[in-house]
Amino acid sequence: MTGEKIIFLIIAGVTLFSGFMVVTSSNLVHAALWLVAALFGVAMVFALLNAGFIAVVQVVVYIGAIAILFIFAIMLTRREQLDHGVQVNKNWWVGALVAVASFAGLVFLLQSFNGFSKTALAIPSGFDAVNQLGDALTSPAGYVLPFEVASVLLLAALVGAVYLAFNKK
Amino acid sequence: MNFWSDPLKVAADWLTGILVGWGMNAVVAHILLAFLGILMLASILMVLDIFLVWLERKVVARFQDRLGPNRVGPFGLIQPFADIIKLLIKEDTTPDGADRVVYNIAPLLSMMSVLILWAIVPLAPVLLGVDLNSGALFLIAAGAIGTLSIIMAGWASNNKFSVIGAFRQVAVMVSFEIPMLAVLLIPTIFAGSMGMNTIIQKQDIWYFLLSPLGALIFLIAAIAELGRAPFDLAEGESELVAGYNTEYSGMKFGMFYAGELLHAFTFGGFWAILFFGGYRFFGLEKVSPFLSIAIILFKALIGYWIIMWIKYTMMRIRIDQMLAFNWKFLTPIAFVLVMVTALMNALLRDASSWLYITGMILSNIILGWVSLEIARLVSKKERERVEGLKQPALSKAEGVVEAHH
Amino acid sequence: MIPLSWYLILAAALFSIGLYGVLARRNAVAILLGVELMLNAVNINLVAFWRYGDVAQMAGQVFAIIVFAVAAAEVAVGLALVISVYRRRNTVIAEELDILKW
Amino acid sequence: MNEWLYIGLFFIVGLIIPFGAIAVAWILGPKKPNPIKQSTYECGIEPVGDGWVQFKAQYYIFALVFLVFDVETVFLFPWAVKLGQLGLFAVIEGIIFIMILMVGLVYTWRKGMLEWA
Repeated sequence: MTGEKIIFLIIAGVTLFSGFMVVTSSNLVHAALWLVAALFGVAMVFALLNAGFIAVVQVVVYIGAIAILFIFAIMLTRREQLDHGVQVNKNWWVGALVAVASFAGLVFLLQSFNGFSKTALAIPSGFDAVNQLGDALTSPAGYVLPFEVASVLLLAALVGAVYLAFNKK
Repeated sequence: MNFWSDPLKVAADWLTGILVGWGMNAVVAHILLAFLGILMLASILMVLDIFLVWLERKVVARFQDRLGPNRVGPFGLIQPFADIIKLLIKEDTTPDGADRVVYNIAPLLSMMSVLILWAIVPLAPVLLGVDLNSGALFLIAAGAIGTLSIIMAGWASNNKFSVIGAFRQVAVMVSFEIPMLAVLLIPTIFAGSMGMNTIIQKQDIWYFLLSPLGALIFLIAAIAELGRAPFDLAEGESELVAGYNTEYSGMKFGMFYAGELLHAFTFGGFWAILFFGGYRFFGLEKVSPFLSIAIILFKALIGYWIIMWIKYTMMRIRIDQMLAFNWKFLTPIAFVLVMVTALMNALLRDASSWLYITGMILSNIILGWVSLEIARLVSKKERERVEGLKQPALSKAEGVVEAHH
Repeated sequence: MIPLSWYLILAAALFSIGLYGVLARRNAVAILLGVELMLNAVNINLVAFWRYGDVAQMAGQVFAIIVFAVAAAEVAVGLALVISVYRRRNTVIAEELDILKW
Repeated sequence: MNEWLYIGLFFIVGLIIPFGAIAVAWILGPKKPNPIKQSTYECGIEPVGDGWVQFKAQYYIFALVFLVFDVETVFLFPWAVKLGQLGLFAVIEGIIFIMILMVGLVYTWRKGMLEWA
């Protein structure tokens, strides 16, 4: 048991517990705050995987923007006190069964994958992930098209969301 | 390699030697020492924070033609310590119906979001903290945690003023994050890296001279991010009491207050790092790390002073004006500036450095001038429109006056 | 060193928790919270495969970034839909949005 | 990994210090709660209703526009890092990217969604 493994187990425990609280807490603002904790845990997992840029972007985009948007939306749609009612629908046990089955199935499938328990090679010295990412996102042989298409996607999302939320009948 | 030229490494080696001599694992000793070092840095920052309270009160007194604290100790220097003792022995009240856990976590997060910023501040060429290769984004990430703490504080207090204050503050903070992100691209383009230390190392000529407009936009966005005047509508006293921290008392309020002051000082430091060469000052940084620390702290203090100057000179802006100013003026300019800078950088890269600098400055000045002219034109039209609406009523009143004559 | 399997199992567990949230919650906003968890589980997988494969191949990180964009778009439109529905029907309970039955 | 260990330590210290300060204040301070002291502060008037009030939907629209711009600008950072070594082609790519972004801003503006009132 090395230090890295202990850190991983702590992070994974925090993440999964927070994720569990997201889907079970009855107060929606609490659920959103637990989501923040889970997202932060995922950011730490990224940091553990040496993907520093992705970890920071996770905090900026998810915690800084998406979680804030969720909290705003919850505050806007809470006219009656929903917090104390039943939070699950009548088919919740089917959902639980499907979730457990999907977890079991995923683990079963992954376990037959031959690289399942391989370990990572050391990162070559002088490797700069952000630089490589810049290369990949801008070179025509890389991912220029997804890069530009993502911009169009976000434009479409903005236009659609503005139209939907604020089109006065 | 002596203490004068690299104090941190000498001290760390010496202490590691002692700890390993006691039979401690080298890795554990390293982590323990890093922890203690960070604890020391954070404690120094908190002491500095106490000093900043005194400084702010003295400076604001001068701006308002008063003396400021001058009774306790020489120049009133003991005054902030007396304030802290008061905060420590105050009763800590929690309002009815407050969400206790969230209510108590919020001040911790608020302070933490400021302290972690110092992880990426390079104090000297050898005193780095961490040279993160996504440093510029780390700045925004820490700001995101601060935003979250404000929402938590406002929501958990179960107070209408707190909630409204928090939401206004957050709306402003997130809005001004966009121009800030955009102008952070500019030092990144010049230095070819997001790491704070690399940005300083590459800054043979201050980026302020290459992009004065960018530096200005960064300062404005930073003040809005801090929630200080003229962007302090969360604590519009006449309408919202004290904003999101209305229900906080004692040390928990102290954390929000101290966090704000330290945040202002920290942003002064980042302004210096990104646009004024950080710890570099005509080669003086090569003499000793101690001199570098003095230089960067001095530059940060100047930045802090400018933030204070603006705070005590300008009046508060209304929220609609503030958001309009951001989305209709600052954000478009910031993005156009990024495009112009990228283009000029690509075109003039191979030209002589004088041509490069002149081109950059000229493009900045022209862009600033054109946008100001456009803003002036639009506001003139707007004024005429508003006056046109008033016209019928006015002419009627004039008619009455004429009749009297 | 941590074997790849640990990350994959973490991602699978997070995905399943998110799936439960999507299937079982009544509130539409809570369903979207579950979707966020699922997207994050996918991201863990993408970055883990980047790290455990050829590091110089940036595909994993690029895809993770694209997933960020998709998540942002999904949240923006999804929450706008919820708010739009709330303004018309005054509810955010998914089961009560059954007007298409008739 | 190592640098993230330091960042993690910074997070821990950043939590310990304010926690310590608040804990000391909690130990030293008096604890005499009473209902009037505990009631929420509404300028000295009896509190009306609970703490939750109806919000302007405009808060949401600003958060929405912010979200889209935030994600897009984050995309630009790897581009900016690499820009010094790339030709005009990459610059044009970035400019097209920002232009598409600005279309969204102009649309929101023309729809009158950036007005507070």
